[in-house]
Amino acid sequence: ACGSEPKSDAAAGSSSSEASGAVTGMDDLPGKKIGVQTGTTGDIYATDYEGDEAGTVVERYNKGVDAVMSLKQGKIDCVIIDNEPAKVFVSENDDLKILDEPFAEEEYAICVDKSNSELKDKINQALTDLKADGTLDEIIGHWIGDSADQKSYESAADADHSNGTLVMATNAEFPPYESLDGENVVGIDADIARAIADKLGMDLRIDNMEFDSIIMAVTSGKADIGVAGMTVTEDRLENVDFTDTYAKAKQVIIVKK
Amino acid sequence: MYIVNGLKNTLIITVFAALLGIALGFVLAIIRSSHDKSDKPGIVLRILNFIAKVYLTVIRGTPVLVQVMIWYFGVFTSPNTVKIMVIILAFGINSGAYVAETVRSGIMSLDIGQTEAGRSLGLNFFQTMTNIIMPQAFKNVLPALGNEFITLLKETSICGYVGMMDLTKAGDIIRSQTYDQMMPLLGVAVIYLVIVMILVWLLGKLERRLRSGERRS
Amino acid sequence: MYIVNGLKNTLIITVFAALLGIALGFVLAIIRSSHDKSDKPGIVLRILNFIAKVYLTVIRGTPVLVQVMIWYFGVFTSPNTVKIMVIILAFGINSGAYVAETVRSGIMSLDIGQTEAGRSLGLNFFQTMTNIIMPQAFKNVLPALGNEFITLLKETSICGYVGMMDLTKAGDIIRSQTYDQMMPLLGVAVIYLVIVMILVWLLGKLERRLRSGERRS
Amino acid sequence: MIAVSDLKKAFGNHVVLDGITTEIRKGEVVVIIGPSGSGKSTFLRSLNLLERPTGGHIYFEGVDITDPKTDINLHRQKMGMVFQQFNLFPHMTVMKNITLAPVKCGKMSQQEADHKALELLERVGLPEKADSYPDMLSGGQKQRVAIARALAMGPDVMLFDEPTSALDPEMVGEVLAIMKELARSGMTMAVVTHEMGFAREVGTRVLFINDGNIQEENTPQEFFSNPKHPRLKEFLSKVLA
Amino acid sequence: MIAVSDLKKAFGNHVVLDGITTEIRKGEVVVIIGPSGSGKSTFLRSLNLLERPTGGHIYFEGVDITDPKTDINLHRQKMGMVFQQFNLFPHMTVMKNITLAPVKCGKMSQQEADHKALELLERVGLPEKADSYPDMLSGGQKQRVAIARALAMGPDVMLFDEPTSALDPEMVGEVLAIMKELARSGMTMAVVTHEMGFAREVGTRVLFINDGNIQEENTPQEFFSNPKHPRLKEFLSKVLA
Ligand SMILES: Nc1ncnc2c1ncn2[C@@H]1O[C@H](COP(=O)(O)OP(=O)(O)OP(=O)(O)O)[C@@H](O)[C@H]1O
Ligand SMILES: Nc1ncnc2c1ncn2[C@@H]1O[C@H](COP(=O)(O)OP(=O)(O)OP(=O)(O)O)[C@@H](O)[C@H]1O
Ligand SMILES: [Mg+2]
Ligand SMILES: [Mg+2]
Repeated sequence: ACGSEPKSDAAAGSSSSEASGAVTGMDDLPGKKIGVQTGTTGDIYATDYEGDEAGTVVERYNKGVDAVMSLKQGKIDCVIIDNEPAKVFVSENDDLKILDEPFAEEEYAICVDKSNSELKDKINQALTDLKADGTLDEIIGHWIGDSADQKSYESAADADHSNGTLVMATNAEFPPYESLDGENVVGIDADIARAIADKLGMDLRIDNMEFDSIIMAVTSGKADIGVAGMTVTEDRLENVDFTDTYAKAKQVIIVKK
Repeated sequence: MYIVNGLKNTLIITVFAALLGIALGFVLAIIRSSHDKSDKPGIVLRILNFIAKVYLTVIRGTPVLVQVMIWYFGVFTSPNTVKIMVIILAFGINSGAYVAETVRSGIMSLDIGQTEAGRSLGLNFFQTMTNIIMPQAFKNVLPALGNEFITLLKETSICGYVGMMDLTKAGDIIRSQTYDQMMPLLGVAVIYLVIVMILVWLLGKLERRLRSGERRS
Repeated sequence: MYIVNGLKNTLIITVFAALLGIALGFVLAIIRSSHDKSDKPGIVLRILNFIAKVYLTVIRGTPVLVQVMIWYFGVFTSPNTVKIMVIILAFGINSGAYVAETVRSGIMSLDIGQTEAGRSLGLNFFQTMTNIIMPQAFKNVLPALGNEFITLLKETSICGYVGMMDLTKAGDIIRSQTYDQMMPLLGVAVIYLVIVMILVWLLGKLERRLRSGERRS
Repeated sequence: MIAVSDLKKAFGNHVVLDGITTEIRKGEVVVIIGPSGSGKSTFLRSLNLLERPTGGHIYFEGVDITDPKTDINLHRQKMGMVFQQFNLFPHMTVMKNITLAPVKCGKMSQQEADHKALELLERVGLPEKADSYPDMLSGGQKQRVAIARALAMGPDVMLFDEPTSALDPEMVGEVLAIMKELARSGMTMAVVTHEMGFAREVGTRVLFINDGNIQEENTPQEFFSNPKHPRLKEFLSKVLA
Repeated sequence: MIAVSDLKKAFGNHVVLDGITTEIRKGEVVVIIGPSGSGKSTFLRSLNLLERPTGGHIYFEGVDITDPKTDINLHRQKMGMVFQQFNLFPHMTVMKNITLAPVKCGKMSQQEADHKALELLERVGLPEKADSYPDMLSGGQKQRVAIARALAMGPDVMLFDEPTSALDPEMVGEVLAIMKELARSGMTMAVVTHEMGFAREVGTRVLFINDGNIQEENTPQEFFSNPKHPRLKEFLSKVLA
């Protein structure tokens, strides 16, 4: 869920719109109250509007669902959030809709500790292979789109796991990328990590935690990789390394009908 | 700067919620201890005491997060509610429950002779409470109230759930933007620590001043 | 069921952290009150007291979340650490600071005559503490300890940050799966409330039992 | 001045006062004695309703103060009470202790009250302690301040509950001296005490309370030289030993 | 048995005991009197180091107990102490109060201690209170239990600090009776008290402590009939009034 290029330059579109009117597109955002989930890409780009001369306010919620409730009660004008959860919110609330114009497109990558470039290289190699042999698209197809059957990727029966365990930190509250099914974390990220582990000849163990803890788990060595719909930004690269991207997503704007 | 804004909000919320909590807590404590100290409480007192007990149980029994959420999303649903007011209200009401039991223990530990002396001079219940009982109870439980305010200060960190930026939230935002995990966390922790140390120092000064008339034993 | 698992973890963490907190708290309280009650504390006692004061300030001054994070990600960095043990340790150490001040107020409120009677009979410091002072201090501060355990119970909700599923986290997971904002939250709140009510009831029973020898006044 | 009729007080099932009838007339100094736990304090405290009687009536200057409609605060202002444990307010100076009630009850301005307080402190021999806190005083001094505090309201009657029992032996004398002076000035007084000397010297009547009743009532002279009730005889023999 | 040499005690700058030298011999009953705050309690409490002296030495059965190397707990076991405020342990039954120290100090098994406790309760006249809690006892009964508790360790000397000052007048007698009985049985005793009758009757020597020193020391006979120091004369005149 977290940062690449906004579709248009955020600051540039800030001149025309009326502060009190409804939000019908990105150009209307200045002067509005924008709800986001802390730490998402939506948060990061919405921040560019914050404190502009139109008086845009960004309200950061710990959970997306609470931002949506604020929107329903009219306490904020719109919510910028990942496309997948947005679809569910809209389907469950008749009074909400997603604007056609996406707010930003983003690409997800896996984060690894800066000292562990060997692992990063191996994962990049594995990703390249998985893209090439179609496994990646197949996995995503199981979870997103019309043919989604929510079927988890299975390691081959004869898979070699002799190279030890790959520990993945994630926050299983972001379907369809990761969520809990009983004890198990399932979803696109879990499947891709498993596929990568297979390529590396390793076992996969998934550690589910608060999103804010994932980086710490990786930098402290508690986990080898963080896979949780994370987007690469300059600022973040100062502190952790990212592999090549493995999936595309977008941030959208939800408003009241 | 996020930190400056967050700190400002944290302080505003803590101070006003603490004031509200003290006000509520004292009223509740008076009700509860009047009830407990009287042989045969009247019907009004018994009803008030019952209400107070329910309040204490429900408020202390449920997470403050849930309370804040209910106030913000359940009660004050109007789009025009001022968020910080709702948060102050929620935390004040929460804190009031803890303050109440603390103050009650301060009242109960006072000699009943203090009340009797006041009443025997012809002061009414209210005058006795405000002039004689409360100042002493307050002095006695000041350290415990300090605990409560420290807890309150740190508890306000959950207001990120209703989209309010406090100190903790400010740290979270920086963390999420930079993916630098430890520094913002430690920075925020140090700020909390400094506030707590200032608070402890102020409370210590206040306590010493209140105790100035007392014999060292 | 997430809720059942989360509840189990919440209870385990709370109970063991409370036990650890009590143990630590009593030791700290003994150090602090021995220091405060003695005319001329020896050098060892003064050093211990200083350490205790730093501990109390730092632990009470910083958010428990930061403490848990530091223990888990900063100290016990080995991948093999048992998560729940680290969490219990972190919360126990945190709780110990609060318990210490509570118990200290209980010790300080006891008549010095109790210690003197014990010592004058030839009991040593340790025997006097365990047989005479601690049981009475414990009884006196039971209500305040109750407060502390209630706080602890609800504070354990942050252990989601180190990937432990507790009751609150279970609610969050259900919220993320069902996109239902309020119900899981209220459900979790009710469970907390029930636990608190059971705890309050148990503490009330314990208090009555401990007070059985006392005159009603 | 005070008429007590069939006064009853029970704590739960425990009957402490079982129908006491007596009268305290203007100018009298009534001394109340009796074994520990016999209800002396309960009786005295009932007179200004610090204990609510469970039966009977108390008339103060003709008004039935046990009637729930009576404003008891007004009547309490006319009855000064002095406790065994002094019950000074530790968070206030001596001056503030004395002036609090007169000012708060609207009887005097702070100036008037301060003035009166200094006068009273003079009377109890403690003019230099006006700005001290109670914890800095000796027991005897505390009790003298407590007497001054009660007098500040200009009461018509003074109730004393063992005013010297918590005092060091050397200090008993100074408090008794104030009380004697007060009695001589014509103050109506009811005094629970174990100081038989005081009873003999300034008492106008002595009551022996036991088993919830006044078992004997007489002039000090008769009371001590010629006790009639066997329990009183036993009591006097132990206490005067 | 106890020899005190140049004993000094100051609290901060406040010198309370200023070089006291005296001796308590086996079988003696030494009564200590003096004005409030003169240091009587401090002196008595110094004897078993409840107060650490700031100077001088105390020898108990030949051993210098002020020497930091001495194990004071052992010596305290041979000195029973009785306080004004009883200081019974409210969370334990009477029986447990008495047996706690003998058992914990390893002097007796619980059975032996129980047996001894019953014997002692018999001696202080309270065999039926073994299973009561202190709060259910009257003041006189509490103090008798406290005496039994101190005796349970089989002490060589008993120290009493105003054992009857917190008692109701009717109960003073019962505690004094036990103490007299104890004195007659040959127990060495040091007693701070305001009961001049007791001093006269059973004391073998009376000390007057004032201004940090023993200002007068004599047989009861001489002490009361022929006081020499002016402060003692004044004191006796106030207290015996
Ligand atoms: N608030 C109370 N609740 C229950 N019982 C009480 C209460 N106050 C007094 N009593 C009981 O009433 C009886 C009389 O008490 P009271 O204090 O009047 O006696 P007293 O004659 O003043 O004794 P003393 O000489 O010890 O002061 C006692 O048995 C006491 O235990
Ligand atoms: N712990 C203490 N700290 C400071 N001063 C003390 C302490 N204990 C006693 N004192 C002071 O030492 C002096 C002597 O006290 P002590 O209790 O020995 O007197 P006392 O003769 O026993 O008097 P009383 O008859 O009132 O019991 C008093 O002035 C008292 O204030
Ligand atoms: Mg009484
Ligand atoms: Mg003394």
